[in-house]
Amino acid sequence: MTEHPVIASIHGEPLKSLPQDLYIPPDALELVLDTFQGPLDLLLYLIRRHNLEVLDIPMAELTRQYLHYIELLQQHRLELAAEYLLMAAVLIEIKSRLLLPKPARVSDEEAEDPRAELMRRLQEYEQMKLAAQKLDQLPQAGRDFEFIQVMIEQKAARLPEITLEDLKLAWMNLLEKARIHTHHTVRREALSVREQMSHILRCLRGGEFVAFDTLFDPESGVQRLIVTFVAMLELAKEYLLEIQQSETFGSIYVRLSRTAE
Amino acid sequence: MSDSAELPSELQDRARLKIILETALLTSAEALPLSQMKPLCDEPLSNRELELLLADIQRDWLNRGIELVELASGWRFRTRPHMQVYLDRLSPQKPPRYSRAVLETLAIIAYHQPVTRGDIEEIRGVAVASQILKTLEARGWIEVIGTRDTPGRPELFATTKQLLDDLNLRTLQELPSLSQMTLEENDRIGS
Amino acid sequence: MSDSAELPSELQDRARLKIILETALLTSAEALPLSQMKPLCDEPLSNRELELLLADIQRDWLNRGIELVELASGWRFRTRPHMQVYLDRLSPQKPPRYSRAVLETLAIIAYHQPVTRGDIEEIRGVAVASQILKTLEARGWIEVIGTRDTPGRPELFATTKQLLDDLNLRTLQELPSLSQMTLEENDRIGS
Repeated sequence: MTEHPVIASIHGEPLKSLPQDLYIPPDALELVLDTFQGPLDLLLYLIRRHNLEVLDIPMAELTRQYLHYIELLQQHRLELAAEYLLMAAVLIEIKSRLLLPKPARVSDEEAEDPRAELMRRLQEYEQMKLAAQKLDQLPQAGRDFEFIQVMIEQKAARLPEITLEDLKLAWMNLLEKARIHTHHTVRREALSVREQMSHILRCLRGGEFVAFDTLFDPESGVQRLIVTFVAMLELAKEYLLEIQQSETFGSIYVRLSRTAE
Repeated sequence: MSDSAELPSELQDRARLKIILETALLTSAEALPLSQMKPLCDEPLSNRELELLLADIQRDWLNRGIELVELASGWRFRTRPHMQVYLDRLSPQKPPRYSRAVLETLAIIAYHQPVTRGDIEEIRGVAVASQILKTLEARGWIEVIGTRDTPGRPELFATTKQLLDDLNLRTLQELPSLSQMTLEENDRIGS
Repeated sequence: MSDSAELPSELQDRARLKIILETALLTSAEALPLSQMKPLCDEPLSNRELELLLADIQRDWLNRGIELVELASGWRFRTRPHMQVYLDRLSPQKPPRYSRAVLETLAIIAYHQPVTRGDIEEIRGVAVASQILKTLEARGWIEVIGTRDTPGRPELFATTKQLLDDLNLRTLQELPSLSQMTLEENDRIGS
């Protein structure tokens, strides 16, 4: 490098030292690849730093600066990403094609500028780079504003509901099981007797004697009276009730059998 | 704008502070204790002053769907209970369901009451976990109405009026008829 | 109570409906589209009627710390940006800023969607680390919407509604204009 006191020449102005903003202290070199997002970013930097137009790249200068930068990095044994070296090759190729004499056969159309593809890529990349900055400037949820979410006061954990259909299905399941386990049968019961048995037990829960006739509600009709009576007999049969009558035709009292209390 | 410019500046500050507090409370995922709210005010405020502002915000929300409440851990907004029915329409979560074991146990108690745990086990052919009976008791659907006079004096279970209410029935007779079900079951098996 | 009893019942219903809508919008974890709000009303409402109510709620919150906004996926309350300076006092940890690599990848997906990882690498001129795509996917801003019918069947990435919501945009058309950006940049360089 020492034999080249003039590092670069921008628009004819010789540059004697690396631009301040291009110089990166050796101990910060590891940051270099983070600073630039890749060779396109580095090229854009070099072009824009010197107020050059992407559409009219002075290839010689650009290539020289780019290669110099790569060299600088390599001096510090930084492993350069393949993309940077590939770009160096592309630049040299474009530069050499520009140096070659134009082919003699001149078609009507202008021969394509070897820089065109590079310029297109640089433009496209620059557009996305700007777009990224703009996106970052938009107000962003969590950073520049918050969404509102007031707590919903939950009732105590929601309890399962059941329907008659659920009960019916459960029972059908049992029936089916009963069919498989034939060693016992599911008896069909007169439901009202069962209900009345529970009802009587509930009435007697105090453990005291209760007058027999108070357990019957004359208003409820003959059928209900019979059912209540059958229920009481069932309970007596299961030794759940104690029925007492101190004298013939005297009042009958009923209570839970003492052992059942 | 011109309106607020005419307010005495003290009132303006108070109104501004209320807006800031309200916004912070609406945004915060957790209840805010007074101590955490203080940095929101540019000038130091006493607890008393802060509480007056919060009471003021509470009043502003009096007839709305959410309310500002003070909890042990601080102040926060929450929905009023009567809003639940509408909010449920937004997120129709499937209600939890009882297991088959629970439903079968309930069916046996409903149709065979009063029954002991042993009765239930005999019909189901498997042991009945205590948890199942506890679940149904806690729900208020079954209760112990006595014990059977047999060795061990097992408890007798019966269904409650609450079960009938919850199933919208007046009496147990309105339960699906067993004979009808048996017919259906026979049809189903037969086909 | 006595006041509201004197209101025409139509006005009452409207006020009630506004409260229900406001509560739903304040409590929802996501933006609510009109279609989801309709079940909140006991009587069927047209989009137009619903939008009038929402505009009404918007007006109610005009000079407050939060506002009702229409986003890509529906309506939602959010804090006004000038409140952020206070809210930051409550929770000093700011979300990390995204790296340039992440932002450029996001921009390419947003403006060129649907794109493959290869497309992104082509434009950026460097390999795209998996971590970058994972970061954007985890934030819910991009998603795979299919594969391209070329060898290797690479995945096609596109941006999500959540990205628009989080940037307070209703459609992709509301993204900053590319041509406008280039003009601005050229002006900047030229000056």
